[in-house]
Amino acid sequence: MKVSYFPGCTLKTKAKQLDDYARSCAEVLGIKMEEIPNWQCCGGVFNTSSDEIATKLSAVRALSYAEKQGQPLISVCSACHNVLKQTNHAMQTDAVFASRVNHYITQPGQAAAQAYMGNTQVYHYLELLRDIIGFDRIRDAVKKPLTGKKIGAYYGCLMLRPSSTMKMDDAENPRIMEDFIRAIGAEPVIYAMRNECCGGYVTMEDPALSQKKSTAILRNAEANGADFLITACPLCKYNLDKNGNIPVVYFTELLARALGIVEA
Amino acid sequence: MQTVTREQLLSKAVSLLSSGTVNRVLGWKKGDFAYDVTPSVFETESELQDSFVYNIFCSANFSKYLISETQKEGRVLVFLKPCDSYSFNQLLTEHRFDRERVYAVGIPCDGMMDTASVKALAPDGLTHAVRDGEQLKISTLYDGETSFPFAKVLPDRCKLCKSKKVVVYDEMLGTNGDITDAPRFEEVVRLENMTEEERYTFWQKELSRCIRCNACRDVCPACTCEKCVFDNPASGVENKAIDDPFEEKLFHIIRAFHVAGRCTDCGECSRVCPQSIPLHLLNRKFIYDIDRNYGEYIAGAEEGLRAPLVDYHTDDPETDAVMEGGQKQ
Amino acid sequence: MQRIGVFVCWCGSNIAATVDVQRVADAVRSEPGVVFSVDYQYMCSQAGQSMIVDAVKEHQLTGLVICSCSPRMHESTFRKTAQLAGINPYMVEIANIREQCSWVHKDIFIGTQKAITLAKAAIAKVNLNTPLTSGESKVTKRALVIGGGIAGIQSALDIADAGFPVDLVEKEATIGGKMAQLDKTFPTLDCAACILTPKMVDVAQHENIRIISHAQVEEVGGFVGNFHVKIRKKARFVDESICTGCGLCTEKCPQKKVPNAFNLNMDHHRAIYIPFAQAVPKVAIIDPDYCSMLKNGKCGVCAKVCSVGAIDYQQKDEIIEEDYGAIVTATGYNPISLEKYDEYAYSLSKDVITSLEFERLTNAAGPTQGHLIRPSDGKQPHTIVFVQCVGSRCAANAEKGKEYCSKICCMYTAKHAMLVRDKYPDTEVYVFYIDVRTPGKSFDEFYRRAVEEYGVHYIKGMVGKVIPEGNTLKVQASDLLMNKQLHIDADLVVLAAAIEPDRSARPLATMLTASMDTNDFFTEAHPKLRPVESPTAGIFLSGTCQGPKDIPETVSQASAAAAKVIGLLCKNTLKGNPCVAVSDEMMCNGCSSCANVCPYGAITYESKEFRMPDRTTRMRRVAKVNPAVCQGCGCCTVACPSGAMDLDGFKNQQIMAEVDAICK
Amino acid sequence: MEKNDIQNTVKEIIRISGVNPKKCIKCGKCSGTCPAYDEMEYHPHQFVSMVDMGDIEPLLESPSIFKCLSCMACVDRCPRGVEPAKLIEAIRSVKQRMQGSNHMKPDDIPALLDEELPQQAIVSALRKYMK
Amino acid sequence: MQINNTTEFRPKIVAFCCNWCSYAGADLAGNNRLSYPADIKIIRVPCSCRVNPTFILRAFQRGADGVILCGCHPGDCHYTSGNYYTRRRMTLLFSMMNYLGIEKERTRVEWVSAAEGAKFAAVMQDFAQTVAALGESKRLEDLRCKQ
Repeated sequence: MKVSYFPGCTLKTKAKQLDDYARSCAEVLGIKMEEIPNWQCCGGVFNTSSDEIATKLSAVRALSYAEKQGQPLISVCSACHNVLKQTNHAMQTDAVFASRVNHYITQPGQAAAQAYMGNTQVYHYLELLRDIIGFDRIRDAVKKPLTGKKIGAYYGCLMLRPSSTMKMDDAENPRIMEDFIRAIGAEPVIYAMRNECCGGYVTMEDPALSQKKSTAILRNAEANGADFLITACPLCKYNLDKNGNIPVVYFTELLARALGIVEA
Repeated sequence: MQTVTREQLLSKAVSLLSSGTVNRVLGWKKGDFAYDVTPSVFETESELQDSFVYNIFCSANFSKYLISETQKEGRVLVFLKPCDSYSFNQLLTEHRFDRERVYAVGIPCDGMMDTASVKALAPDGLTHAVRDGEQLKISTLYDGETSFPFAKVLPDRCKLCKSKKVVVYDEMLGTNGDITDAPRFEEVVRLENMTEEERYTFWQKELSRCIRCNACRDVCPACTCEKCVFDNPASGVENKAIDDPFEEKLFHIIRAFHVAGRCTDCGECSRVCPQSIPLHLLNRKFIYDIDRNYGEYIAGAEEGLRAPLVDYHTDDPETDAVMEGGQKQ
Repeated sequence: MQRIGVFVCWCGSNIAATVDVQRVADAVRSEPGVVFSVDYQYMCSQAGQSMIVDAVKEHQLTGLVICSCSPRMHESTFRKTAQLAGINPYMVEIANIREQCSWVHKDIFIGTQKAITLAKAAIAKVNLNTPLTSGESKVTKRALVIGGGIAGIQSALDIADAGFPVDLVEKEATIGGKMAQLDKTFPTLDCAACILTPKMVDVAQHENIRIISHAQVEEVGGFVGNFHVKIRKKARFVDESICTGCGLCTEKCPQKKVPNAFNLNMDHHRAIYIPFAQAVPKVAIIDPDYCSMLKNGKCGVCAKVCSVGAIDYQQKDEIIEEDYGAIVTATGYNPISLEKYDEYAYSLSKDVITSLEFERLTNAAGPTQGHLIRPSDGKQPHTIVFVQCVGSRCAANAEKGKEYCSKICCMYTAKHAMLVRDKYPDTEVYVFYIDVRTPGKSFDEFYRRAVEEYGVHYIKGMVGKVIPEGNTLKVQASDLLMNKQLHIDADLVVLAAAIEPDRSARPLATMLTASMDTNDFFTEAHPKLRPVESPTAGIFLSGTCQGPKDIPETVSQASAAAAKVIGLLCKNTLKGNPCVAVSDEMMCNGCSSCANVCPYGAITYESKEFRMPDRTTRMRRVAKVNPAVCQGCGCCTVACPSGAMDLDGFKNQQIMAEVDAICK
Repeated sequence: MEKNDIQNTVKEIIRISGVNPKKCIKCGKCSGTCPAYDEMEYHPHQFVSMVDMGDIEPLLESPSIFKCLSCMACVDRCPRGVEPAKLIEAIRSVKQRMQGSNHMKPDDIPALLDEELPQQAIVSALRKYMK
Repeated sequence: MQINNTTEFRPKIVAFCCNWCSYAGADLAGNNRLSYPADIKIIRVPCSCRVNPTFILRAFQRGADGVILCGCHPGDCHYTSGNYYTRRRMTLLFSMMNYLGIEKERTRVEWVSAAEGAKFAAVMQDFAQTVAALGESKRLEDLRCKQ
């Protein structure tokens, strides 16, 4: 199966591992990730104001491209996924927004049939694993199970919320990452702070705030017995790494280890 | 395709009559012209020998006649073509006659001509029209004999026959056929795909020709009411002639609605229409909607089936899920 | 030709403000059949009704059109008036010019025009009305009460005391319901068991009451006065008539790990058990999912120790069929599932509990013998946080929660908080609330005592997140009055979960053809004037199946429902609805379409000889309607292809006359 | 601001956020759940109440609008579906669309960088803090 | 006294309401003073299944511009199953009328419970607006009735 892939800015730079492992694991699992040519940065955050058009165009271009390929659109970074999914949702549900966007992106003289109406399926890489590949198949494909490891899943906020749009999982008691952890042979550690915010981009101007938030998360994970944490978001990883001692790794790296693609 | 001959039918009728199995025979009687065939009741062998006929113009569906014929003493023999057998079952389901008073002989059929179709081939001076294998041979006063491929010149209702299977009989003459998968809803879909405006124009053109002769109603094997609503001043829809375009539509909508779920798609309505209005397209629309919304249903396929309009499922689609352009919206 | 009188009501200013009533009365005067027309301030008043009676006499009226409020309001009033005046009550038609005209249209010109049209439609209908007489049916003098909680118990006792036999159907193994699980009751703090269990015993001993426990209603047929009900009494594998309730089997059974539903699964009982000490009937029951004898034929300990031989592993479900004159629904409530509320960590921590669980934890007969301890480690909690409105008062389109106020939480939370502070004064108790709602008798005083005398901290604000960490529950909440975010290290968090109707109510409503609201509460016939009756005749509503209620309210409603039942059962016969289907046998085809669609089986067929116009005779199969069974829906009239079937009171011609009048 | 301007701005905020502050039942769950509560001068529930009352000038001038982490916890947990974060975002949008109101300037950025800071943080901050 | 512009087209709309749910819903709309256009005139029937297709055609014949049929929600019929039959009958009837080119917006079935006063008003608002936008019903008119 082929899917369109939107890597995003950070996966091309600071979070190369997240990207590399995602691709190599997908290949092992029989999925070909085709990077969208000339993708543009999603902007990192989705502005919820309905009249904010320009900042969402890059996402629509990616979505529209995937539609033309007849492929679902996959992203690994939680932030990209959030922006793509929310933009897509707005294209589906807000007719005024959709028509304005389409006026921007359609070339003069282009047929109205070119308009993008939100028909692309948007998946986070984790959803790809769960819904398309299936955790059972991953369990079967695991060569080096991470037996005995106690891993805390750190969801953060972008992957789950707003839950009415993201629809990835129960936003208050998600299990997709826990199921993933089980699939690769380790034991998930469930802790309440796993869906609380790390401080996000506010770390730029107020590192103290993200320090406070990240510390609380790490403390809660540690108190519940996590050896280390996994995440899908480079910014989460940055904030957590900076403010604690528990190792934080990208989930794709663990998957790559379990599949035997890289040595631990 | 094996067909049965007049002689086979005749000898069957004669033997059943003489053995006392039946008291009467419902059959086709020959008329003045080749295509002129009328339903008739034969009570003696000589009547049969004299005027019983079976040829490519024996379209008439006898089932409806059984309602009155079974009221008489004794038993009646009826020949059931596949079409007729569905009507037969449907009437049985509706308790319209006593099955015990009928002896049904199933006969295979692979199409019947009607007057309009044969006149399309030879408008004037037809003297003779017979089937010879896969050919239809026509003679006229002016042109002598011409041949046509039988299957090609059949009327639409036979070209798009839903079933060549006689579904109920006491005895079968010849080999029974099967249910077909003829694309009989294509024309309905074509109409559905038109715009409202186009459909309106189409039907306006068709229905405005209606002369309210009631032939469609009178021939319909499902229209068997003791008193038709159109004859009943208390019904609020009574009318006898077309005074206003509204009445054509009222008549044809109600006519089709009253047989919806009970219509076996035999096509008799269109056959007898002197104005050649494609009335079966109204009935087929209902059949098609029923099939798509509530699952495929052929009225009369078995005795005792519950008709779609006196049945329901809790998860039926909502009313606004009407078909548009052949698709569920 | 009818002689019709038209009476236009002002309803004070309710109608007169937006409908020019005099113009309406004038406009219809020349309508066919109308011989008299008048407007008056209050038609339904004594004076208005006498005006009608006088007019009937003076003008020899044969039909009445009342232009007034909805027929659902006063149709029966005016029918009685007609009867008083000596004309058939079904010669009355109402033009609804209040609810469907004056109240929804603001412009007096438009309102008046519409009122005239509605009046004309009613006149057109009355012109075709014929006198109708109700059939009578006998009343079965026996009542069915569905649900054996406090509501059902009270209704059953009241009906039985009036001398009518009652069957009380309970889905659990014992009656008692939710109240049996409670510890104390607000605002008096008397113990629930002390006031409930004597009533349960009364039920058990009442000569007019039969308890059918561990059972459910499977099928309901018939109609008011004559319901026919099938009840499935599920196998309990113990012969109820023999078991003495000694309890020996429940001590000897080797299977000890059966979650105890009565204690909300906070402890265990054996595979054979008696739900609780005061259960009624006090008879053991075997849980077939856990009993190894029933599962794989090995064990049989209970049968060995039972001295009276009550154990019956072969017992099968039993179907009880019975006729009833009236049915009371008392199916009660349950707290909603909190699985979607994990911001409160309900599924993450054993120490986050619901209020009902809290009741069991503080109940002397509960899993901890009444010692308030943390379920996780058995330690006594020192800081307890109560969260109100969990799942109540949510947005209508919210993915989780209920739109309504659950009504009982404010008071029971005050009770819990007070009891904790009373028994364990060194415990800090916080209650987070949105509003405190205490509109019952002595309720606010009770709540104030919790605050003022017992020192419970009431905080206006909500908990946003509960974080289990180590041995504590970190509670993050807002205090709106202090404008602060609070962080409390709690030992126990108690969630006041919204309540919802029991799941059995929805299928039951379908069987009863009783209507429900969007939340699956039964709807009442009138929200103010007929609050304990369903719109479906013969169905009465008792307790929380109709809406959230506390115990005093439940009991009063249960008694009210019982009073209505008694009123019904006192009658020997009931007048039916005369608006029933009638078949014109001359036109009937006997095709069975009508019988196929009739939900009541009111249509049968007979073969009849008819003389035909051509002087022959013919046997024909024709439909016959049983007017006692027909409920008058009219479905058959449309299924009938020939139009032989028609509906009295709503004849084809009458409806078409209305259509014509409206479209004119 | 003129009274008229205020009214128009309130309308604008309500329109682009899609939030109806009238739906609020003042339960305070948004503020109970907010991770940036302590850093804010006005808290989520106050945003809702103040917009409802037309008291928006203090909000437009408050640094609180830049403290919201957009974590959407208040949006998800509000029992009435009020979506306070969208209201805050709308106020921030309105504010930054005013001339010269960018909260952060490109020149500020180099000083805020460290070796590990992901690009994502920078683009997000640009989106949130600048027009 | 006349306030409205007389030249403005006002549609004639017949609303068949079942006695138990929709008629009560209409009453509730009244109780709550939820206004809807006066073009809507309600005919009370015991159940939506009482409505014969001939009534609907009759309404159009006599000059109605739209016909709406309201019943209890499926599953909530006072007579258990009436509205299920209604649903099938009207699905077919409306589909046929549209097949003959009659604007499908002129006919509608809505399920309105006794508790849904607001829905009743909203539905009627919307239906009246829709029908008004279509203008006078021409395709199913009987000129004799319009003289």
